[in-house]
Amino acid sequence: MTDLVHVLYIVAFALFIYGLMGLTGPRTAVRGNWIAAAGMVIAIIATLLTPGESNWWLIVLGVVLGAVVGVPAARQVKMTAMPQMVALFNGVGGGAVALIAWVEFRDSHAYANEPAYVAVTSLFAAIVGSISFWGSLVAYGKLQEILPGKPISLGKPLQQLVNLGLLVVSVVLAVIIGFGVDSELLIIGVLVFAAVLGLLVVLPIGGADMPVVISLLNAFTGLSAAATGLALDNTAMIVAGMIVGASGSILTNLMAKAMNRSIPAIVAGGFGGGGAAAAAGGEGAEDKTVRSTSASDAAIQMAYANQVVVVPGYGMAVAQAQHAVHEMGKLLEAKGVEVKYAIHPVAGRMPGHMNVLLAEADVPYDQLKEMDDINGEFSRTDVALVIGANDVTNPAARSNPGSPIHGMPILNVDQAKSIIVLKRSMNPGFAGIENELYYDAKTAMLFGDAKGSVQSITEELKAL
Amino acid sequence: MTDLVHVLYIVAFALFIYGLMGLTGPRTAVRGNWIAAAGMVIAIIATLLTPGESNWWLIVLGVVLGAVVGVPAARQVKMTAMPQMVALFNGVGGGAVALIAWVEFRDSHAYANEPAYVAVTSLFAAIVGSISFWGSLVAYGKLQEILPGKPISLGKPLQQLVNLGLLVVSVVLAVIIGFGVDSELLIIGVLVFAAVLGLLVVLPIGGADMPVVISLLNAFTGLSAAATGLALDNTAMIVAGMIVGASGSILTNLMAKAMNRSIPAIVAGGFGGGGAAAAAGGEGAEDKTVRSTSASDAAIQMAYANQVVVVPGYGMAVAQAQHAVHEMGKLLEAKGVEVKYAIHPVAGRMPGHMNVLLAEADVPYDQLKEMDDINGEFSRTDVALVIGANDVTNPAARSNPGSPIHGMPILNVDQAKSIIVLKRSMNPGFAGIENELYYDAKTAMLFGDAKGSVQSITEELKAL
Amino acid sequence: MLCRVTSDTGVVVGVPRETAAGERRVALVPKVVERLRAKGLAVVVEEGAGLGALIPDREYEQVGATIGDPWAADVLVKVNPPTEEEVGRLREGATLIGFLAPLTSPETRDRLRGAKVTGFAMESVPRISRAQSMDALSSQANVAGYKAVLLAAEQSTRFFPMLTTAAGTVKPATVLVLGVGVAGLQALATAKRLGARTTGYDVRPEVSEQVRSLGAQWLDLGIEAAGEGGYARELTEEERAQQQQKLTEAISTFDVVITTALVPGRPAPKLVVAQAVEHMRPGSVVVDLAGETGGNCELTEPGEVVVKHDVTIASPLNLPATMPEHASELYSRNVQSLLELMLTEDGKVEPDFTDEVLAKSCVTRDRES
Amino acid sequence: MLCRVTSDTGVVVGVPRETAAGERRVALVPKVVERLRAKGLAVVVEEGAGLGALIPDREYEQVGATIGDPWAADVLVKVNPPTEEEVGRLREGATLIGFLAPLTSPETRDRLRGAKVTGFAMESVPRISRAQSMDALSSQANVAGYKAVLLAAEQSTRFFPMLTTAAGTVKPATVLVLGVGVAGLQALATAKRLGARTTGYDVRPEVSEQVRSLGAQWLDLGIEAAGEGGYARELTEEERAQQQQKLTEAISTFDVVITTALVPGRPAPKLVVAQAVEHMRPGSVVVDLAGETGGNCELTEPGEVVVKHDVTIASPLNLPATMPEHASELYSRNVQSLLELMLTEDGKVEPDFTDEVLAKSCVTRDRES
Amino acid sequence: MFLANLAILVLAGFVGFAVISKVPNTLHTPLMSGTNAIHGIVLLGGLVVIGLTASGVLDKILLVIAIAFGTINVVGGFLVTDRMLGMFKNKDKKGADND
Amino acid sequence: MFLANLAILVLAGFVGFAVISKVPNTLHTPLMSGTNAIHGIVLLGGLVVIGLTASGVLDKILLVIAIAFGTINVVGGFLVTDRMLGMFKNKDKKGADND
Ligand SMILES: NC(=O)c1ccc[n+]([C@@H]2O[C@H](COP(=O)([O-])OP(=O)(O)OC[C@H]3O[C@@H](n4cnc5c(N)ncnc54)[C@H](OP(=O)(O)O)[C@@H]3O)[C@@H](O)[C@H]2O)c1
Ligand SMILES: NC(=O)c1ccc[n+]([C@@H]2O[C@H](COP(=O)([O-])OP(=O)(O)OC[C@H]3O[C@@H](n4cnc5c(N)ncnc54)[C@H](OP(=O)(O)O)[C@@H]3O)[C@@H](O)[C@H]2O)c1
Ligand SMILES: NC(=O)c1ccc[n+]([C@@H]2O[C@H](COP(=O)([O-])OP(=O)(O)OC[C@H]3O[C@@H](n4cnc5c(N)ncnc54)[C@H](O)[C@@H]3O)[C@@H](O)[C@H]2O)c1
Ligand SMILES: NC(=O)c1ccc[n+]([C@@H]2O[C@H](COP(=O)([O-])OP(=O)(O)OC[C@H]3O[C@@H](n4cnc5c(N)ncnc54)[C@H](O)[C@@H]3O)[C@@H](O)[C@H]2O)c1
Repeated sequence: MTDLVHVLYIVAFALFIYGLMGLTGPRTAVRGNWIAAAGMVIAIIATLLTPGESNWWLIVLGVVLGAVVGVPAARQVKMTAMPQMVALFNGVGGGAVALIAWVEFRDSHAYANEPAYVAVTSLFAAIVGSISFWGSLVAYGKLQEILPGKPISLGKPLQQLVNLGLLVVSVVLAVIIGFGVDSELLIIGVLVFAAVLGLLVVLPIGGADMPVVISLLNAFTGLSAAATGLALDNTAMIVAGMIVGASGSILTNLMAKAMNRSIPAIVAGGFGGGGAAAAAGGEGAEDKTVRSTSASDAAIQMAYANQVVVVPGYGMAVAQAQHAVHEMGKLLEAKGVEVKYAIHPVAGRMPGHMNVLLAEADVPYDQLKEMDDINGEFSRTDVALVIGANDVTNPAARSNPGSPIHGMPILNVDQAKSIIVLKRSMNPGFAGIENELYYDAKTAMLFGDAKGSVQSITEELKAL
Repeated sequence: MTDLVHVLYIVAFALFIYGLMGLTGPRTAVRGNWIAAAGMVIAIIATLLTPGESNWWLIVLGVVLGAVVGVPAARQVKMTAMPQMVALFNGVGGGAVALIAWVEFRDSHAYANEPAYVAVTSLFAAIVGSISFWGSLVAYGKLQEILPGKPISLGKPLQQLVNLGLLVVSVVLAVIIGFGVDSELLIIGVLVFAAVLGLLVVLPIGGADMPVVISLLNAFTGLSAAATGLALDNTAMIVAGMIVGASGSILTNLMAKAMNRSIPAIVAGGFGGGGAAAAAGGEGAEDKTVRSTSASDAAIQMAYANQVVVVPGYGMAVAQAQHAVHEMGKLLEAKGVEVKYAIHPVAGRMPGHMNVLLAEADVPYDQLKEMDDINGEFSRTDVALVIGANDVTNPAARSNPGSPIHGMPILNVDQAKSIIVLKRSMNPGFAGIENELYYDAKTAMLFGDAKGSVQSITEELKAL
Repeated sequence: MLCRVTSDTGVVVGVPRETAAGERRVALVPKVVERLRAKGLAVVVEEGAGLGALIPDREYEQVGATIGDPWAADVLVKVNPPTEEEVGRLREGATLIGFLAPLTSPETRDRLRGAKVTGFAMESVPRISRAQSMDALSSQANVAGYKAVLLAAEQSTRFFPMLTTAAGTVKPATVLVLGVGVAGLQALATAKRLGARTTGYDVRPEVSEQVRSLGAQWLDLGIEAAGEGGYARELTEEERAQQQQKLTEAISTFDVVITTALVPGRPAPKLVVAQAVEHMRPGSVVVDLAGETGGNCELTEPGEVVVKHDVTIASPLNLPATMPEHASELYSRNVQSLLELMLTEDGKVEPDFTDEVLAKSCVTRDRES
Repeated sequence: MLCRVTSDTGVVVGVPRETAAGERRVALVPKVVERLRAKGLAVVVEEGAGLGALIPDREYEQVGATIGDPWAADVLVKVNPPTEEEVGRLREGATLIGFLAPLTSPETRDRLRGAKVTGFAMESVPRISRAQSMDALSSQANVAGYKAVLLAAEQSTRFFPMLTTAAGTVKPATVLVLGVGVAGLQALATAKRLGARTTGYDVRPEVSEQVRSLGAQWLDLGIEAAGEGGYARELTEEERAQQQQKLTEAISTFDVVITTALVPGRPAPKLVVAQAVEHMRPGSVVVDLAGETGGNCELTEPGEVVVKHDVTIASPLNLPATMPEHASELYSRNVQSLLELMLTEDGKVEPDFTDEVLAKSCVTRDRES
Repeated sequence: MFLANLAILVLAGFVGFAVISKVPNTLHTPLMSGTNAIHGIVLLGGLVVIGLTASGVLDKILLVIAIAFGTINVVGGFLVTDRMLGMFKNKDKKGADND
Repeated sequence: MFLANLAILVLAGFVGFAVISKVPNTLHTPLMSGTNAIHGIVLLGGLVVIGLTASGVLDKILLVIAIAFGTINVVGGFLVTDRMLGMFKNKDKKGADND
């Protein structure tokens, strides 16, 4: 490597870092992405300037092939299919690493004349690259619905045993190579066992957890790239790979936290299945499962909604959450969301109970909607946020002639596109009856004292 | 350097970085400092392990000398004298760099057999180290009141010309060395001219700007250490020096911004003079400078206070900040801070104006204190937070018989240990008169709409 | 203009002018008349029926009512129980909807039965979620609770809100509400709005959470007496003595006491004894909403405002009548809901007595033996 | 018990019973008497002086006052201007502190001058920050603004707050305050507390920010008329016509109008013309606090509650007197501050007339030519 | 060499860590996509190996595939990220007047 | 070597930059003091030069001074920083039960 190449590499990774810094804020993200891309161009040019570079036609062939596949794929993919695209791109990156490691093994005759670290890093790259490649492919397949979205698993303990076994075998094979045994079968074995491991780890994971998994595989691919860089003594690869590895790990953690999942639980498999199925399936209140959600999730849903209708009830009064609710409402409005408050005539425990509280919190009069005015709007409401209301939202009043509240006019909360219910438990309200609404597939429960829950949502909104 | 030394260096700088990350948050700062110190110990041990290390007695002599001077100085210095101590410690660091550069020049016979970069970095270190050393000594002298605190200057344009001249001369001398002229006079010339430059740059700067200047010199010393590291091919020095250089530059910028100064203006001299006197002197509202602060700073001050007294006025009403204020108050209480609200009889524009608003925001009755009850408490109040109140806090009512409000009872806000004032500008209140309180050395202004400011403080409090 | 009106299409609803002393409400307001007209009913309004509520006759005419003699109508809607004379003017087989005081004045029922009139008593509508829109006790108690606080503030020699002024600081008034049903809750809410520090007390334990949900304190005396249908039961002699004693201690610290405690069909419990009033600070106020059944305060003189032991004791008898427009509006909506429940698809009045609401609220049936 | 009292130590302060019709305030409350006693002053209180405010004589005695004839005292403190008979009872050389109506009833001043009495008029205390603790106009206007809203709510046939109930939704009342000085601000604040939607209007432009600071809307008619000392000036003929016309349009949309507009020493501006009242919805309310100087509404009958065009127009004349305890308390603190300003170190009354506050508030001096 | 590279590796790790300390949830997916594009840097490995050491046919085939993979990763990654970030292009205005 | 060091230098710069992105004012002075202590690393320079290359007496005197200076910088720096941070030590408990 010449000094020029070296300096260009430094420039390149400086651009990566600078671009990545930009990507962490919504305002600078677009520019940041292109700055990083510029870094990549410089890194590639620098590499091509390396003295002794040859095989130009093959390089052109590879690049053209890649561009022909990658560019249209990236351009035409639908917005909703983005996640699987990212999985795919990540996968091929891992695949490249695995292939390079394989070639290196062959060229160096099992690292015959190389220092130990080359063997170690290269074999690490082979294993991790292979896991990433195949794992990402499965993730892609699941999201693209080529593979079934539901978890496919051998059952938890067995599955984990098998996975561990696969990992051990491939590492052992790698160690054998490290001790100088030069057999192509060995490296192929390493790659294959890692591949099977990648498949089996991702298969049992449900669709809802996929983003976290993709991020994890992304971090892995980064680490394998860094390892390849160490093996090839290539600064740009070391830095870029490591940055991705480190930032990717943190990102994975953040994503998992935001979704209320733990990474070990996800990787152990099967956990996210329920949520995934419910979210995907769309009906299924028959077996009466309740979906619970997190404050951050509620915050995101509302922040990107066009219209949110807040349905306060006695629980808001008990929690004295009115000020918190209004603060949240204002924040949503500042984000361009239309916020309305649906006041049911008998919400609370006295006539006008909600009015007293919301007036105290200074909620503008125009946002308070009577039942008759708001009921028509629920069908075009993205999120109905039910805060400590129960009976006044119970669809049984409309649909179940046997119900003691049958005939009472209710707020048609169940017609909203999605429903978030804030209450402390599954206990009934004043009328002492169950509320079907909570078992609706569109409904997510956020359990806890209404004030606390609203405050958490508010904080999450601020962080968005 | 052996591999072991190298690895230890990596461990050392990793600890520096980790420690520094800790230093950016109040909770982790103490630990962060000791982690960085641990890194330093490892770096020193590693260096001593370098094969061929000799002159042990001299090393011991130097270290003992340093420890004998440094430890008691650091232990016994008064809290108020901390800034000058930091200046002194920074200075000797710079001095060490300059001396090492000098010795290197001598040992290598003007870099006779060294690559070009060694000469460049070493001479850079010499110049910057010398500037830092002498500049820091002046800063120390001023803060310690050995030198007069007031700016000492030749007059702006002349001063700047002389400074530029000194810089040019020392760089030219260095370039001559670089071209291979081996004369001890040259390096001494470089050091001396840089020294005079250091003296002359810092002399015209007033005491109030000193922290910014010290931080700037600190960043310089860091860069010179990094340069020395490059010259000596010492990774630990490169990383540590560069981190200090980079973080120091940003820190300098942040500090300057927090004090409403621009760095070029400070370095150009004479600007900060007035404020210096005010801040140092303690009285001297005569020249009237105002210190402005940030929401995060206000948040930390309050979070670590024992008692905070909120003093609302008409501005809180105009901003309709009452709900935000109460939210902030509750947060402080949750952090164990005692929060009281001091209601002046004529705050606002109608009798009971503050009561109406605070009642609307549901501030508990017990926390509302009448003037007579709270006035005795200000002297044991850590932070008085004045939110859009002006006349009712004006000490002129007590002290200035000529004032139109003389004789009106006021809230003795000026007796609090520190005062934070939230208002939009320096405009007067109802009575149309200036408020001395704002020029008090204990007072920091947080400019902006009261509601916005309180909300920012609240967010910062949540982040603590 | 006074002539009998019949509707070709069906039922005629009559709205008389209320004759009770101090009554300013009217059983139907123009808005509701309009809705009934839309359902095909004819409405006859007595001349000047709305005057007490400052609703001129022309407003009724504008929405299609006839000004005339309401007493010949098929359905007569009233606010107060009819006098003997009024019962006499009712058509045989007619239906009467209104407050009929079935528990406290059985003679009205007897008279109606005699006149072969089907009577629906608004106070007998059951307190179930579904029937809340017909619950006139609630809607009127709500008005009473609100007005009771205004009355207390009006009578008080002191401010309700806290005020820190150049001339000194005024402490917030402390308000105690005894008996926290619908009226009591609204009283707590309104007093809090005015800036007072509020406390509530009741014998039904579930009320404590409701009291707190309005930002008020709960006064816990340790006596529980929940009865049927959400109402309280009467206390035993021993409980009563204990309650009075503990309340006497508590009351002396309050500036304002508002009492709303009722037990259906029983005399109002005496919660504030003479001694308690004596211990109150001079200038304090007691507003007793239970005057109609004897009052919750021993010194109450129903319908009067008296000053005893330098304490003002007010016992207004018909507070909803002092806010006639909205009280009438809410009441007429209640009446409308109940009336609509009796209507068949083709606009006839044929109450389905298997419906709990109608069964319970009906006090006399024309076809009764 | 009626005997002359002198103090060995010095000045005697007298507190008579107010004789004006409907007046329930008293010039000094026991708390303030206590403080004056602590300063070495003797206080003589007329029998029953505090009764209107429900303050019994014994409370005065408990803090060291004597019950007796106050008219012989060195300093007499009153609420209302003295009648001719009362002036006659004053000692020559005595000092009188109270509302003396210097601008509207010059005859009082002439009589005091004749009696060689030094008179300090509470209404003439300048509106400067330092003198706010003596500013009885503010303290009493504050009471008036609060009470005006209670009165409006009491008179209204409607609810102030919004209420969504099973019997229908009640919209919040809309309240317009015309003339937003001290009373107007308090009225806005109180109406908002009660849940009404509030709007303020004034001719002084700086008031708009103050109105908004109470969460109220500002009605902008584009007429500015700031006068001296923080007061408004009288409008020109043309401005007045324009104002009346624009206000007439605006007023018809409000349920309640509270007027407090005053120009010192001038008849109250007519803001609400008869036509404006006519356009209001039946059942609306006008409370006119400017009755004493003729009223802001053309149809006002000072001191009366009348219904015209189905709109209730109330013009209470002395609202502070309806909340006597706190109104007296605040007033006596004002008096106390002013009195203390006149006291020398050794407890003599020797006003320093170079002090702006004393100079401006003094209307007659006994040593005057 | 290796030790210098190790130093670089550690520092790069810290950079990654320090940069992504607290990112808004909404940016998680684009950020993941953006970092994904950056590790397309593996393309360099393909280029280096094919240019300097590759010999056999199988090697060459494998490396052409690797280069193609790397290219897909790079160009696809950046393009997809840019498209995802499209939502911030117009939304920024909406949010802008509120900070 | 120099180029690897240059890479390290650039990365270290980014680390410094990324770590100190937003620090509360109150921590400015302790942070300044803490970074000050870290550049006491110059002590290493003195140790290396005195141990490996120093020859003349003047050299040795200069280096002993340099080492003394470096030592002062290091020990004084960390100790002073710790004292400054004293204000955060005891208060920490107070805040702890709220997160
Ligand atoms: N408005 C009136 O005049 C009046 C008068 C009397 C009766 N009612 C009756 O009251 C009912 C009113 O309906 P509604 O929907 O407002 O209330 P609701 O049906 O009584 O339900 C209130 C819900 O709030 C939840 N909750 C209580 N405290 C909470 C807290 N601190 N944080 C979060 N959630 C809390 C409870 O669930 P968890 O326990 O699981 O948290 C409960 O299910 C109707 O049935 C009506 O008929 C009304
Ligand atoms: N209480 C009464 O009865 C009454 C009646 C009449 C007059 N007064 C007089 O009013 C004064 C009251 O004193 P005070 O201390 O309450 O008020 P003040 O002296 O009038 O000062 C209010 C301050 O608030 C600031 N401010 C205004 N809007 C703001 C906003 N949106 N955000 C942040 N700050 C804002 C203003 O400064 P910026 O413009 O720089 O932001 C102003 O200096 C006294 O002089 C009193 O005599 C009182
Ligand atoms: N489900 C519904 O739809 C609905 C509608 C309206 C009211 N309600 C319920 O009906 C109940 C009765 O309300 P109401 O206002 O008509 O009651 P009410 O007027 O009969 O009595 C008023 C209050 O006085 C209390 N009380 C009686 N004796 C007492 C004593 N000795 N000491 C203290 N307090 C005493 C009662 O408990 C009650 O709370 C309430 O619980 C209310 O929630 C239910
Ligand atoms: N500095 C102080 O300490 C202090 C104390 C109290 C009051 N003040 C000020 O004194 C001023 C007067 O207060 P006040 O309550 O005694 O006033 P006021 O009673 O004399 O008048 C009431 C209001 O009516 C308004 N008004 C007069 N003519 C009008 C018209 N034609 N149309 C509409 N509005 C009209 C006035 O502007 C005033 O706001 C206020 O600005 C107040 O802030 C100052």
